[in-house]
Amino acid sequence: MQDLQLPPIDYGAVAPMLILFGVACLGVFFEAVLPRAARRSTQLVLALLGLVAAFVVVVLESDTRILTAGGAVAIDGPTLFLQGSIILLGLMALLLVGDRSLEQGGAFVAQAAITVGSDADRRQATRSQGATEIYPLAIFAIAGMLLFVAANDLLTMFVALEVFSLPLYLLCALARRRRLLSQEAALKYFLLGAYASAFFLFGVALVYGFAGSVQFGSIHDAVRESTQSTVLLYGGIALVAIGLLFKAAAAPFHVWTPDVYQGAPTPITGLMAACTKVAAFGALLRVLYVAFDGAAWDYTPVLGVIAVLTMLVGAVLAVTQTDIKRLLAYSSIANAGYVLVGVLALSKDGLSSSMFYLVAYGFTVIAAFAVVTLVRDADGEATHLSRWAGLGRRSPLFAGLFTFILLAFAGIPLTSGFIAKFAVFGAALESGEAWLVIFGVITSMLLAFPYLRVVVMMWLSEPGESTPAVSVPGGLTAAALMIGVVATLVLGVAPAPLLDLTTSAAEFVR
Amino acid sequence: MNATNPEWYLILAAVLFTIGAVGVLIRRNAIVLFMCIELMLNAANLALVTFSRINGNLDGQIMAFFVMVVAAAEVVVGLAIIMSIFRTRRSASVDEANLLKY
Amino acid sequence: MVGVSDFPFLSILTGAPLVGALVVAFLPRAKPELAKRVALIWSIAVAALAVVMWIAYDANGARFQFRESYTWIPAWDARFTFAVDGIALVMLLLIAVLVPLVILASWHDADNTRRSVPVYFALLLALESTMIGVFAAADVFLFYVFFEIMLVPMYFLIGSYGGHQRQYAAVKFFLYSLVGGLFMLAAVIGLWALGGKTFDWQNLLSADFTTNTERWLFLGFFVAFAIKAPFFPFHTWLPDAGGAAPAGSAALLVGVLDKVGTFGILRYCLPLFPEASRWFAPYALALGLIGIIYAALLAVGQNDLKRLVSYTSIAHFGFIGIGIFAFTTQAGTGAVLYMVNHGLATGLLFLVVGMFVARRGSALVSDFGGAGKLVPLLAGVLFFAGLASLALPGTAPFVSEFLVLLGTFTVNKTVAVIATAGIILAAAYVLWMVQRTTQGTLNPALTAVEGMRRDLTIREKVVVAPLILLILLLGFYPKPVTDVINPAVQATMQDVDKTDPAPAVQEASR
Amino acid sequence: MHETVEYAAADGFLSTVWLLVAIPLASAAILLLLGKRADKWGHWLGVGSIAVSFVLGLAYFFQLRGLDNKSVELTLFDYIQVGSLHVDFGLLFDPLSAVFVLLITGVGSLIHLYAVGYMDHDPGRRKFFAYFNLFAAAMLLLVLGNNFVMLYFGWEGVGLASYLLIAFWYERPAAATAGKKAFLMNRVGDAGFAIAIFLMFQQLGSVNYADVFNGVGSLSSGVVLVMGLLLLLGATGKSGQFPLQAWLPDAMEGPTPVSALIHAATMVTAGVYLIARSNPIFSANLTLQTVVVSVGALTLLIGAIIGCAKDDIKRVLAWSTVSQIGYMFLGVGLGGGAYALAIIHLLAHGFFKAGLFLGAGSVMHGMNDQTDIRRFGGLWRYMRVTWATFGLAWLAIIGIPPLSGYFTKEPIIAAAFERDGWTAWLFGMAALLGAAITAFYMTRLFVLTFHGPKRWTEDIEHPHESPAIMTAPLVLLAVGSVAAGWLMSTSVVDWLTPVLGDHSGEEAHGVISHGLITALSIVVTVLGAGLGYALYRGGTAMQEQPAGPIVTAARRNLYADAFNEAVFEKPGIFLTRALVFLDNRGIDGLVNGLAAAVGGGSSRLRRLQTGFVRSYAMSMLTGALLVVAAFLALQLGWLA
Repeated sequence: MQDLQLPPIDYGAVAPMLILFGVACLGVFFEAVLPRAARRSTQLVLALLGLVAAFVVVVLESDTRILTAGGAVAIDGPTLFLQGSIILLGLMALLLVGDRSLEQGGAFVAQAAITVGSDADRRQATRSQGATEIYPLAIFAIAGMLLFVAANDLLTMFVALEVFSLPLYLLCALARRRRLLSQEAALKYFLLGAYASAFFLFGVALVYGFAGSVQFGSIHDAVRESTQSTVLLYGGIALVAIGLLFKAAAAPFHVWTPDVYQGAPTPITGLMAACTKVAAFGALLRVLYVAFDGAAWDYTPVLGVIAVLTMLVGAVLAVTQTDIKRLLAYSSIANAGYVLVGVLALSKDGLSSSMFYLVAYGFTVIAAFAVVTLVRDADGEATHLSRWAGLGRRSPLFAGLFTFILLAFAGIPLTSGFIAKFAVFGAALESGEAWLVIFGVITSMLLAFPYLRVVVMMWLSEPGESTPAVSVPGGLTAAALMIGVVATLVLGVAPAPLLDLTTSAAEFVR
Repeated sequence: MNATNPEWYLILAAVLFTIGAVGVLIRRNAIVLFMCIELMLNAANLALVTFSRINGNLDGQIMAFFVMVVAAAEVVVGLAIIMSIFRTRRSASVDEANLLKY
Repeated sequence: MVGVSDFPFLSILTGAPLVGALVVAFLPRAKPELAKRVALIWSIAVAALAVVMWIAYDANGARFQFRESYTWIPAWDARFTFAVDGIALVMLLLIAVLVPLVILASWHDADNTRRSVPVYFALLLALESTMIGVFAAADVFLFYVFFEIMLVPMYFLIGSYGGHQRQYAAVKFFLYSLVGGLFMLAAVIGLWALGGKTFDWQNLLSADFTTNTERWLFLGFFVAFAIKAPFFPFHTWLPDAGGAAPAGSAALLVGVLDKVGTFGILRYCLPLFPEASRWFAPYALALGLIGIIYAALLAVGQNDLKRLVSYTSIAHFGFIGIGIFAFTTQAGTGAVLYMVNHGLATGLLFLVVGMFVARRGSALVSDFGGAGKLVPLLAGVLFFAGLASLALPGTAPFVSEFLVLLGTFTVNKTVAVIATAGIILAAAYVLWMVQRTTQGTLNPALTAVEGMRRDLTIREKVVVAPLILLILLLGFYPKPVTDVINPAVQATMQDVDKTDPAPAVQEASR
Repeated sequence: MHETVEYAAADGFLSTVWLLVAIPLASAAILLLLGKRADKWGHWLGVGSIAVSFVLGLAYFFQLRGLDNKSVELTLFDYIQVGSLHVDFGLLFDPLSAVFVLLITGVGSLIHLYAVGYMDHDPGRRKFFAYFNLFAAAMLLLVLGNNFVMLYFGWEGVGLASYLLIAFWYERPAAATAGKKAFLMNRVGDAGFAIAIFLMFQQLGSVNYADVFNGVGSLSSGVVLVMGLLLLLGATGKSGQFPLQAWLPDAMEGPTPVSALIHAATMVTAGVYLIARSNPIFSANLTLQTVVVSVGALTLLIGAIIGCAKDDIKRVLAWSTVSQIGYMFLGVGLGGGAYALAIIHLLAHGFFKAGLFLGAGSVMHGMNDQTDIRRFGGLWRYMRVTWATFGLAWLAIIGIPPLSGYFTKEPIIAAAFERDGWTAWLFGMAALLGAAITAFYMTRLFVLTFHGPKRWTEDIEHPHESPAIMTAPLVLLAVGSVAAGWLMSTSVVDWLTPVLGDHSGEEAHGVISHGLITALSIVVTVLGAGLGYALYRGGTAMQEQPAGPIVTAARRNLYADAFNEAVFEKPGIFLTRALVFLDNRGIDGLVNGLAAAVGGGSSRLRRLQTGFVRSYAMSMLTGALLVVAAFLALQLGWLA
């Protein structure tokens, strides 16, 4: 036994995570000590400041390319890019989370422990201020995601997975209205998430058995040289991939998505749709590109089938949805399929285009959920599509913005959605995966139909008696919405800077 | 093939994992479901430790500790969620949580 | 002429209507007249600029003129490149001439809807911008962007301001076009990935593909264009869209927008995929032939004036298709000239039908009968437009139809002879329509309709007069247009490596 | 075989020959554009423009006579110039076009003048004259063009004018339908004509008369045959010849001056012009000539037979026109010297048939627009000028010497007997038989209208002579009917030599001698006329009587309309309906069905999303097993 030597840590490189974990802990502390009235503003400001600070550090560290913390964390181009994206998208989601102008007390329940349907519950629904634990929880989740995309061994990845999943499970349960749905969503998310984690962990064990290490670099070497039974390796790859695909909402591990997206408080849905997706694919990219790239020949067809299935399931099921949140959930499943197409290009272009897609989609989807929070009636959000009939007449501005967002989802040019699709399909085609592109195109056609249906609902149908009014958003939601829409437009019209950025960032360190 | 052959531990781990995985499918009670998942995690732990022995390094054993901590955290969150539902529904059956579908 | 040809005509032509659209859109809804006037003046200014450009164009000069190129997405080598050849030039002129007339003709179209009047005219201008862009683009990516984005204003024009079944028609239009667009997207990506990672038309011209790849790429483009044009059997959206769209928009839809399909074939399919073009030519000719006969027969059987005109257009597009795929100078020039003339003639026909419909409140042929007694001038213009549609000598379409058939005959007698039968059917549907609407015993119900007692107004005269004049002028003296088209067509024929056959007698004596 | 065709470029006065077309066209445009403002004086502008054209035509004619090569060509501007195709907007003024110009503007002027009176009470008179002028312009362009595209241009132009004028009273369904029918049947012929032009370009690289005619020699006989047949199809359409004859009688729905000018004197003879103009093509192939002769012979008999069975004054004349043009086709089909004979018959026919139609119009004018000859009788007393002029024209058409018909028809009959072998007998006898029948039905018409007992009722009809503006043209046309034949029989034939070839030296060698033919034709004519007089001098039944199959068939236009309806119209309508159904249910149905299938699949699939967390876990586990299995399968080569 040698003397234990503490591995050197580049604190600058891991500072964004440290800042956010610190902020989260501080938030918990404040939760304990501050008077109720002061909590919300303090927590919100603290969280926003933390995110901004983390982002600044990411920008400052943008040239860092190292393995640190004993090889457990990789700070490289993709990490920094994805961390930056997660922070920005998290910031937008947090703006939605923090908004209290739409609903008295915000979108979250005051005390989760209150029994649903009791008198106390009715009181909290109409009067009480929402819980403020959500801010530290959200920051924990975001920080976990940052670690997730930076993790350079499977154990760190597992821990990070749990660190960002557990707060999300809780956040899902905290809706102010329709709490039964919210709790059910949380239960499903939790049980299935834990189930998937178990698969992931068993996969980790198998890979460890094969490679003798869980560090990606060592796994990479082992895939080439090891004489161990490859059954371990491929079983391991499969199970690890399943764990990650679950978070990314790829079929057939997508089953939780519609229920959870629908039941969760809409700001949290936005957070999940944008940030979780970035994090999950970030980790998947690193695992596939860094650790298992030697086995690419074997896993590409399997994951290709999954990608096709994901696109098909998302597109086909979206066609008949009647709830806007559920529709967006299926759309997000299909979009996971498109990202997977980019991932499977297994090239530098594949990496950069996938990253571009994730960011572009993240901005758009948060904006979409921001609009969803605005369309409300006396019972809260009016998510049934029939209620959106004639919205264009009632509120042309928001209907127009939402139409633009839908066009972006449909991949119409001059939106980021088009550029993103173009990028991933281009990368896939270049790598000879023409069949994925063909399915991508076909499912895009199918997907256009549900989007168009919403547009028809909003613009071409006459407003009915029950068409809800659109609330004028408070500053926070408006800011999130505008950031999302502007980003969607800018990335569609002038994508060059971001494309350059993703291209220059598209290099893993091993 | 003596009893100390580590492969037996691996087989045991696989069997435990399978029991857990199938248990999730066939049991209704949320708590039991959750226990099944814990079982799967522990099966993974067993596998880690066994591989640690096979590979001759300690990484696997260290990982097992990490997993235990994580599992404990999961229990906290999980039980909280299950509890809040139980308070409303007066039932821990997961089949009754069936509002969100299609 | 350095000064003039350096003037950025094309970007200004593309941008100006868009600016106009924004201006008009934000005019107060309460002042519809102001919006109409601004839109009209704006479009006239655009037309004036287009005429200046036409004068500055050197018919015997370079194939592409007024080239402008600006950086856009360097990572993909996609640029804002504009340039026109003779084909695009005449189409731009057609647009510039038609739009002011359509605006004038649509003066009251939006008045009786419950929708915003300024938005209607803003949409028309936006449509103009995208249509100009699609013809002016010399970068495949840019072309695709305009090709897709063009759908959006047209979708709302049909969907929001259309007549009977407008929702169905609008959705159908959008989905059909989008499906075609996505096929093309796949092909565009393929072209880019396999053609040297550039979108510049000029550079792609020299790209080499394997036979199979080339055919697939051709097919991707062709399907999109065949849907847009539309060719049989992709045509069923047009009667619905044409039937539901307001008359002015229908005139633009059929007169210009659909020409993007045939233009695209000439500009992209033929030069970029010459081998595949030759290989597919027999099939394309067959589609054209079927279209001519089939659509003409269907036109005879229609009871809705706007649907009838739509079907006649499908038949005419059959002629254009044949002209393109005959690969002779005469047929090709005829096809392009047909695109222009058909825009004028069918544009006029749609506008006149629109005037009938506006008066009667119905587009059903059976709701008319003997209308010539009440509105002789209007009936006369309808008849004239019908004559132009059946390609009577002296009207512009004769020259183009003659050229197409003659040029086709020199290489494929069977096709030309069968297509010639189409001119008999054309007479049948035109005269049958004229007879049922304006001739015969006066339908007593008509006299009761207030609007039917008013013959052409001054405004309407101003709308139809320029079109009639142009149709006659180009019928007697098409040289100004053919001289511009001819070099471009000849260059295209060189691209596909085809030369006109020499007269059979000379051939034999050699 | 054929000397090279060359046309000299026009200069001096003749370079203004385009005015012939431009003046009526301008007049038409003015009349249409000014609208009601021109109602008061519009008709005089119409008459004036055609009269000026006539005067100009005369001047050009005399100018042309002074030239050596008797032809001038004039290029106005490039019409279509694409690749090797070069079509000028060019005119050719040569002996053939000159006589047509004079016929069109001369007879045209008279009919225009007549129409001023005839259309006096019609509110649409200005429009009528605009269309009339338009027709004149198009017809002049037709005969003046120097290439086939110009000919086609005018060809379609006269078709349009014909349509407009047939359907002039468009509020009458019958008129509107007749106009449409005329246009459509013409289009069938036009399509053939158009293809012939394509063939010329494909074979010879040009559509100019000179190039085409000079190149005919180098064409294979098959190509010549096809080209000729296609041109013939065009000619039959325009000239109402078999098989496209059915539209012409229906065209009588138009005002009578229209019937006189367009559907008797000029437009319907365009087919004859086309064949005469293309004589180098037609002369180059014997089979082709035989087909033309057959069409002519068949049609002249069809027209004559049906003419016997009709009771409508204008319809009888219309079928007579069909029949007479049959003679002309016979003539141009015979070729050689008969080309010129056909042309002079055409010119003479222009006079007497126009006279007959205008006379008929005058009768109708006086009889409250009655057209049924069974309701006339004894009119000679009431309208003597009409009676006299009509009578002269009647004698002219049946070929009584020395009136014009005798000089023009009889030589064609004689020429038919000059063919080789049995065809001489066949066509000769057909022509002779036609002459006999013509005499019969024309006599029937004349006798029933002007003689015999009066069969009209005074309270409805008040027969009276027409005003001078109508009778003056009648008189002039009658003079033409009487004198034209004798005047033209040699002079015009010589005049046309540069175009149609010099055949004066050719020995006539008929199967029977020329003298005998002359005698025979006079005999059968007199016999036919006598029979007609004998049968109808006492009048006729007022109602249609039951008759044998031949008469019934003749009344039904030999079932040509029924044939068209059964073979083209009915199946066409059925096909159209079937296609509409197919398009809506088939093609569109397929698309919508696809959409519905996706929707159906979607609603079925979403049932799988049951909401039970355990079934979700089940699908995850299944998915996991499949993924693991797939990986291992790939690894172990199970799938390879």
